[in-house]
Amino acid sequence: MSALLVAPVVWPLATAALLVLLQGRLTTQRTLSTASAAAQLALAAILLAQVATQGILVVQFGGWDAPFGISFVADHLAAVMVLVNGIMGTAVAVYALRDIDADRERLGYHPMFHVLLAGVNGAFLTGDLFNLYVWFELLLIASFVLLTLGNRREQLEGGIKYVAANLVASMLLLTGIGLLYGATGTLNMADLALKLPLVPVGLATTLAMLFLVAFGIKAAIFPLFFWLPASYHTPPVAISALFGGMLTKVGVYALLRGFTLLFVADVALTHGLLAWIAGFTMVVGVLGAAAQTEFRKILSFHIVSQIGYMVMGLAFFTPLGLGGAVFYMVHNIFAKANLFLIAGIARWYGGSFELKKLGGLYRHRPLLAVLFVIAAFSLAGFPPLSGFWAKLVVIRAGFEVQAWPLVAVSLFVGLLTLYSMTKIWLAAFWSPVPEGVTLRAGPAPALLYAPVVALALLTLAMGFASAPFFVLAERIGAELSDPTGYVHAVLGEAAAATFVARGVAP
Amino acid sequence: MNWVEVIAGVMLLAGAAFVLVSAIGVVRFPDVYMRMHAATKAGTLGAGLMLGAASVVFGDLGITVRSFVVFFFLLLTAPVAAHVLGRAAYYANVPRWERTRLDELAGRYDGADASPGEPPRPVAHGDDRPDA
Amino acid sequence: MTLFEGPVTFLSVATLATMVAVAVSILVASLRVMRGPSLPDRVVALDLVGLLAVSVISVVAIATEQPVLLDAAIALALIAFLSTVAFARFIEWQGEQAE
Amino acid sequence: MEAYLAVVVGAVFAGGFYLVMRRNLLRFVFGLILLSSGVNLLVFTVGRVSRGAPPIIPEGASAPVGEVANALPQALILTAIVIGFGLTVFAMVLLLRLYERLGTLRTDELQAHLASPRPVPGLPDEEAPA
Amino acid sequence: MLSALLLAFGVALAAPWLTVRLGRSAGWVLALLPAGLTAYFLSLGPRVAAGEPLEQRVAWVPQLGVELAFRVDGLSLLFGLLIAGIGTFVAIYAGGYLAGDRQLPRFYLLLFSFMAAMLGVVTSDDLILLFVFWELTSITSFFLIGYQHESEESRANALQGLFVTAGGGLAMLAGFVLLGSMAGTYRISELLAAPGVLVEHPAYPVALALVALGAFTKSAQWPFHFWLPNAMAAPTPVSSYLHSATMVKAGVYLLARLAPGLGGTPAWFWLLTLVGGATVLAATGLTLLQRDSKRLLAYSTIVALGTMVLLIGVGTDAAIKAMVVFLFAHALYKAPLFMAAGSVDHEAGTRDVTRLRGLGRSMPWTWLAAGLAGVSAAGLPPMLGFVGKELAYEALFAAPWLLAGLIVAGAVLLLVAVMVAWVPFAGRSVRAPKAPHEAPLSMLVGPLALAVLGLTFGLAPGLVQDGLMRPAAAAVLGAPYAFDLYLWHGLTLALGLSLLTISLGVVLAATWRRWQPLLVARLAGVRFGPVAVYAGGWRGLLRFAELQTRFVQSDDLRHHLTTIVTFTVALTGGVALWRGGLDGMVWAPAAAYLHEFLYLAVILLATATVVRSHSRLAVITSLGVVGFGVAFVFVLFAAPDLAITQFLVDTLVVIIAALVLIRLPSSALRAEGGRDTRWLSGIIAVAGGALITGLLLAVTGLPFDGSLTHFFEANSYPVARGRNIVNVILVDFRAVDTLAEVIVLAVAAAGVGALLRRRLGGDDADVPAPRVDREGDGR
Amino acid sequence: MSLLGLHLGVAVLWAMATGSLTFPSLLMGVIVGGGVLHLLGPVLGDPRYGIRFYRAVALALFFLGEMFASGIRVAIDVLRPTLDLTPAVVAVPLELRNETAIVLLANMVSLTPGTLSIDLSDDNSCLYVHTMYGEDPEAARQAIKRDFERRIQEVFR
Amino acid sequence: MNSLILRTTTRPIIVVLLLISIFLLLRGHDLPGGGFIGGLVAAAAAALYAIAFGDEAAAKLLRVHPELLVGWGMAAAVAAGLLGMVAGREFLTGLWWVIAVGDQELKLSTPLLFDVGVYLVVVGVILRFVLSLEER
Ligand code: NA
Ligand code: NA
Repeated sequence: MSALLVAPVVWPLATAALLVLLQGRLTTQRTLSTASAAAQLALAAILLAQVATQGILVVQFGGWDAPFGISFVADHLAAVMVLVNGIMGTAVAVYALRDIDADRERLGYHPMFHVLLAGVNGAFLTGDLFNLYVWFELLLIASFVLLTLGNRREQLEGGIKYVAANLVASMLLLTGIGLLYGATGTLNMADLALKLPLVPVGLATTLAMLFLVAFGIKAAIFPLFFWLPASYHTPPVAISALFGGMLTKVGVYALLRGFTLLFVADVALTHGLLAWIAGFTMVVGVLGAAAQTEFRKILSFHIVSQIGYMVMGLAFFTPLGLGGAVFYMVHNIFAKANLFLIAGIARWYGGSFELKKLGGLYRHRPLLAVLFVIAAFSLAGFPPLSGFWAKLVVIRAGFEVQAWPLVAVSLFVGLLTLYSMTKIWLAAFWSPVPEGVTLRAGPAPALLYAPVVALALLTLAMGFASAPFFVLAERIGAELSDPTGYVHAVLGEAAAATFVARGVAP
Repeated sequence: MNWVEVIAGVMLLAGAAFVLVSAIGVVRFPDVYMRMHAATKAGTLGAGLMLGAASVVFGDLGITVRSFVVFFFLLLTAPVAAHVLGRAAYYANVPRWERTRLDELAGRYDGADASPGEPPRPVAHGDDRPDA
Repeated sequence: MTLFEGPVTFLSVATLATMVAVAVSILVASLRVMRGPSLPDRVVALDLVGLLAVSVISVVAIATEQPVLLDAAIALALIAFLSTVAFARFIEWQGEQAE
Repeated sequence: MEAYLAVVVGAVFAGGFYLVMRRNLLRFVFGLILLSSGVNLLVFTVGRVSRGAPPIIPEGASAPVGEVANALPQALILTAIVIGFGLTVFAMVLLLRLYERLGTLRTDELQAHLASPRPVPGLPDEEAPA
Repeated sequence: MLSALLLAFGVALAAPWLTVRLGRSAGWVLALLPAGLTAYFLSLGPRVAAGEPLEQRVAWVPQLGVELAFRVDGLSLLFGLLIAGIGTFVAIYAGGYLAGDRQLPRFYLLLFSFMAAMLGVVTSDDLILLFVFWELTSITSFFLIGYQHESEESRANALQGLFVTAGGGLAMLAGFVLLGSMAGTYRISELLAAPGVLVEHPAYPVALALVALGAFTKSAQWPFHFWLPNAMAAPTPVSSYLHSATMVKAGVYLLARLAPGLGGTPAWFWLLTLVGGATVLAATGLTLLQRDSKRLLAYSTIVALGTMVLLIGVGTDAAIKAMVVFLFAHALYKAPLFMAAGSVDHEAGTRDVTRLRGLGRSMPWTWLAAGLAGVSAAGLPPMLGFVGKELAYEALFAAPWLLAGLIVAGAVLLLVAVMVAWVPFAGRSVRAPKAPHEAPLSMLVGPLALAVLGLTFGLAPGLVQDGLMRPAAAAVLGAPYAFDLYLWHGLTLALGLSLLTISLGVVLAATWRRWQPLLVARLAGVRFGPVAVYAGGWRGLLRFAELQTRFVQSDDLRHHLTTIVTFTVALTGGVALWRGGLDGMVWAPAAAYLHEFLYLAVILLATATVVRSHSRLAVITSLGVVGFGVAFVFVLFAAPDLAITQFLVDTLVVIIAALVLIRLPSSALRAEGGRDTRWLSGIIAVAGGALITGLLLAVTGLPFDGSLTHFFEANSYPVARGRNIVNVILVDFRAVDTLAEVIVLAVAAAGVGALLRRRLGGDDADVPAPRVDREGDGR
Repeated sequence: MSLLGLHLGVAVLWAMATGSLTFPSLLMGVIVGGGVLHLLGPVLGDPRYGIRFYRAVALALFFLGEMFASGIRVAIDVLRPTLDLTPAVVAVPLELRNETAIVLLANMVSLTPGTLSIDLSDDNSCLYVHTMYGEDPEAARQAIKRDFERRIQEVFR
Repeated sequence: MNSLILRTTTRPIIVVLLLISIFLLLRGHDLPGGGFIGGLVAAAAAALYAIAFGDEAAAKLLRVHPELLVGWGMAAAVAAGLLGMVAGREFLTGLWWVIAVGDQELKLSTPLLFDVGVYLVVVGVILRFVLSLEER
């Protein structure tokens, strides 16, 4: 059981080490990389199954019990996110077999990719705040390298923006962690949940703002998001997809964790603020997308916009809102990553990401058109695709807490989302092939299509058979809104009892 | 009064004096070569005296050996550092004090064959200017 | 610091005086680092700061009765040397380009 | 001592913040290095400083004798120093490459140079068709 | 019901394949699906008429209280029959109309998907389920309007239709969720069972407005009507099916469906009658401007839809009876009229009625169908249309203004019938862009059959009275309502009004050629109206989007970093001030030694140099001094490991910085330029620094909990066997940190190596290219 | 030079034999070991080892003294109100041929009063020295040759 | 750098430094030092060598690619964690083996292996930094 909890991090790290030692043998690297990603997916699935049957799982590294050592905690949220990362990892690994050129592979694409997966999983699983910082840094540096791998001009230009913003975020995060440690004397998140109530509310809330900014930069919320649309369209598609789907959601995850487990002393302020941020994030992001004419830039701005929905669910701070935020997040990861991958196939045929230079794909590539429609209309929230349910839950949560304006904004943003999805559809699929452009003959490689089809099927499954997903979302919502179980699992029964006695649990 | 303490104290104070001298020299002397004189000699001596004081205070073989190793290390490196830096400064035409009388090194670095190092790919830029 | 907290002895006074002297030296040398004007000037001063760091460590080791600190001195002596050599090389490259 | 350190940390942060907001990317990196130092000192300070012995258990004892410095922040800072080192070096080399490829380090020129790059003279254009 | 829908969707998915396999006979064979569904609905007739609606529930998303709940009552049955029945003929018609079209397979997929979705809309007993189907009809409509997708206009029209209906749909979704939370259920039958709950709820007006918005947009009510005429870009089978007979009636269906729960209030009455009335008037007026047969029909459809909404708003027994009959009649005549217009277009090459003459000779059967339907549309006996119109007049006796409007509208509808069913066919001389000939059988069956049905039910309304009309009206009214239908009411006021309408219409038709061009010319310059608002709104929004994006997504990284820092400082500082975060700040400096201050001074001075100097080497050496200063602090305060590491790392950073700098111009740091913002940045930075100081003071002012450290001190040697507690923390207590940390380093090194590697591929380096030389990859 | 290792071994043995591995006893061991090795020099294959050892010790002591003097000299110069100095860069022709010896010379020169080795000619025949007291360059040259080059040569002979 | 004085001095210095680095590595568990500091010292020694003798000479001295050092270091660190699991405990649980060598005790442990991994990674990383920047 403990091996299962450790595997999501150690497995890819060991893979990365092995891949480094295999440098230069590209064929072996490709095989190993893909197989390892798939195995990791399997392990993640088993982990989730275990969590679903046995409840929250905890590993105390080195055998040092919390709060002294570092704990890995797999509650439903963490396990689901690890599974999603496994799915994305596998999908991208397969896509990359065709998308990543040998030059980039020689520069270390494969080990870097697995380090990134490990970093993401570490961030999901860790129960220690400083350790979270370390995993954040790991996934960051890996993402820096993946983003700039290849040294193309726009990669470097986008890369510096990405790097700059994220490094500042890291500094702020570490500042926050340091101050929090100084105030409570602990780093374990469950223990922090116990000890933060002893810190004066004003101070705790002030410190929470540092985390809001630090996590917020990584999550690309308003007004801290600029780096995302400035960089996510620059690397190869496989990397874009992984970033666009997975990476920003780590920031959202951190916000979810931080503002349910730790910073709940002054909910009116913190979560009220989050609600404002959510609204602005949605609107500014979607308007940004409306102004773009490049496939991947549109998608990038949409990432921002949709982060707003997730933050909105968090801001409502009810079981339904939190579960909805997570459902939204998972849906969005699949749909968004898939759209990036589809952009890559569209470019394979049309040779460009510029909408003006694309066209004719509906007539000539109906399968691609269907796949795009599934992902795009899901993103736009059309029923019964996954995005509809995601939006529905968040809206319902909004009604529960009577946050009418925010609900109204989110609905309006939905329409604008539709606008830019149809913009792509009209330009790349419906409009005739532009003059001077010839679509590449013959079908795109199956290795490019396979992950796209798989993700589309997932989107459909989340839409048509959403009940099992909602079972998880419901449990996640419950776990997040009442962290007693989390504290109990990490620190034991006695600690959880004090937790409840202090009246922390809502 | 404990004689060990007295010896150590004296060594410390002497070291402190040299150290101060080296720092003042580095500030006061007019050119980089003369500053190196101050830093290399007084600095090494000062550090050595303090290391000596430490070995006297602790009176432990292991510590003494370590102090000696460090001191030996300083003796080995300080002049080499001064050499490479002085050479580099000369090579880079760092201005000498106007009262420098004689220069028997003049002209040595004009020949192309006496290149002191393999320069990297050239980027056109001048010397680093002092602050305006 | 343990030594200062104990009785006032010649050694404790000498140690404190030395501490101050070294700190002053470091401050003074740092000024040269910041003022230059040429890079070799800065490097000479930086090298001296490294050397002074060895002194600080010796004195603090005496003052706190913690000989373990002396090990830091070895690393320090090395690293000061390395940085000076690296800068010297840097200056030679730069001099080359200036011509 | 924490009070004085707090002031110094604030000053270093201020310097870092200021540089981070400059137009020159080199200054940005320098600001980052300053912030890094500031954060390390901050973590050191919040663990409460002590002029006592280092957190080392003497021979013959099984626990520190007397008051020793707080070991945990030290370990955290060590980790942070190492991470900061790696990130800083990466950022600096990224700047170097950026300059080589785009010919500028000014934040307001990057985009323009992307459209019409002005690579450094003497360097081959790496994106020209081979 | 569920299996019927699944079957329908299944056939839809299989349709492309079937179409290809079946070739020319595809339309005929595929029509078996809607035909079968029609039969299925017919079979439900008796039990529904007997007041036993068909109900079915299958769990779907229990967590949200959403079920696959279906309920077929009179209203559903009426709609179901229309959808499946007309669908049958449309399927056949399309087979002929689009024969040989490459996209026909996709067309059937979309058409049947639409049909299934539409059936879902009218049979759902769950608001959310209804919404699911509702949106599916919008999407399929979008794809069908954009059928000729290579034409820009077609694409734009498709988009317009989608936005208007989807926008309304979003409002409707909000309304549904609100209704659900008001009543505690999404089950429509349960919602309607307790009407008082809804109308007395404080949120009732909001819910009503939201739901109505959805219905109005879908049913093309003013001011959202404009998308429907533009939807005529779709192939004619689509126009006749979606945009006249079925989909556009979804809004009417929804209002009728919810009338028992939401209706009967003044708000309901005024909202629906005003919007319905405005729609009738606006569409009536706009009809006068049209010459294109499909657009004429489209506007007349809007008139009809407005009438239905208006009648639902009035909500009396008579009004509902009229609505139900009129709805049925309208479907039966409008679909054949569209098909006939399409056939004419198909065979004669234009839809401009002024360019057509005398087609009757070559297209007699088409004319017959059009003629019969036209009579019904004109509200003339003996057609069902006549019955419907008379009932509407009767229902509005109490509201003379509405009645007057309806009479004018009736006249215009007659005009339309003349223009579409008479003008192109009548006359001896043939005028048409291409030589006309009769449409194939597949394109005749539908119009003829439907027109004949209109005639049959007009002559014998009793045929549908008990089985269809009464249950439908009962469903809308929420109570059984027994009424009888007659073609001939006797000499009533309604008949008189009909005569008035007919005379007016005849006059209009007779003089059309004279006034119509004048009217068009006169109004040509008018640019004001809902379309202008819609288009202007979009333009404005997109312009705003561009402006705001240029503002928030500046190209200049510095702006963003300034935003981040400012936001951080403002947010954290603001909260600190507002919530008293710094109240616990204590300035209680303990005694300190002189040399300690000197080291702090070193740090401060070096920091100042780093900030102020323009010499890059001064800056990096000063950075080295800052690092050394920090290391001295570590030395002074008993952190030997840290001091060593800091000295080593700091030096390495300085060396590496020098190695990097040597490749940059010496002017690198001086290249600031641009507008000077130093003061602003300075103020923000100082505020940020002060904030950090304040937070540090506040935090260190709290009592410190050293339990973690004490644990480490106690266990470091006895358990972890290490005397250096810091190292034990690094390699044992918190080894996970260290593990990740060294990998950070490793990745950074790999990244540096990758960055410094030159010449990687050309411009298409990341275009996946088929790899030929896989063997060459190995070492 | 393998005798150096033997020498150190002897010193450690001595220290252990005398019962305490402390610095004074180790120092004693070095001195005693030097004497013993001097006596056994002919047997061990380097008849001059002892003498060279003593000369090395003498050189070291001389060097330490010079270094101390150098420190004081610098202190005087630094603290003098006016800088009354005449720096010069002089070339010192070398007779030493052993590279280690040359480097030793250069380093020692750098640590002793007023002189600093700046560079070495490519053929190792000439050391360039920066001196603070360059009124008489020839005297400075001779001082270096006399004080250090000769003594080093004796150790390495 | 083409300097006899530097080269002659560098040789003994790097010998001493490598010894010190291993010393720091091994005693890190008990006294200041450890894998990171030891690795830094070793890397500094190599960097010094590279500056004095050129990066080709340094690469020759090193014999292995920095990347391989990094890879083996990562593998060692991960393996140190996994050994704990092999023994049926949690990941990264310290295991100790005391081997008697004569009357000396040789203490081998997974924390030591972990620290050795750190050491190798640090050496490899810094060499990669320095060599990459040097060789251009
Ligand atoms: Na296009
Ligand atoms: Na360590």
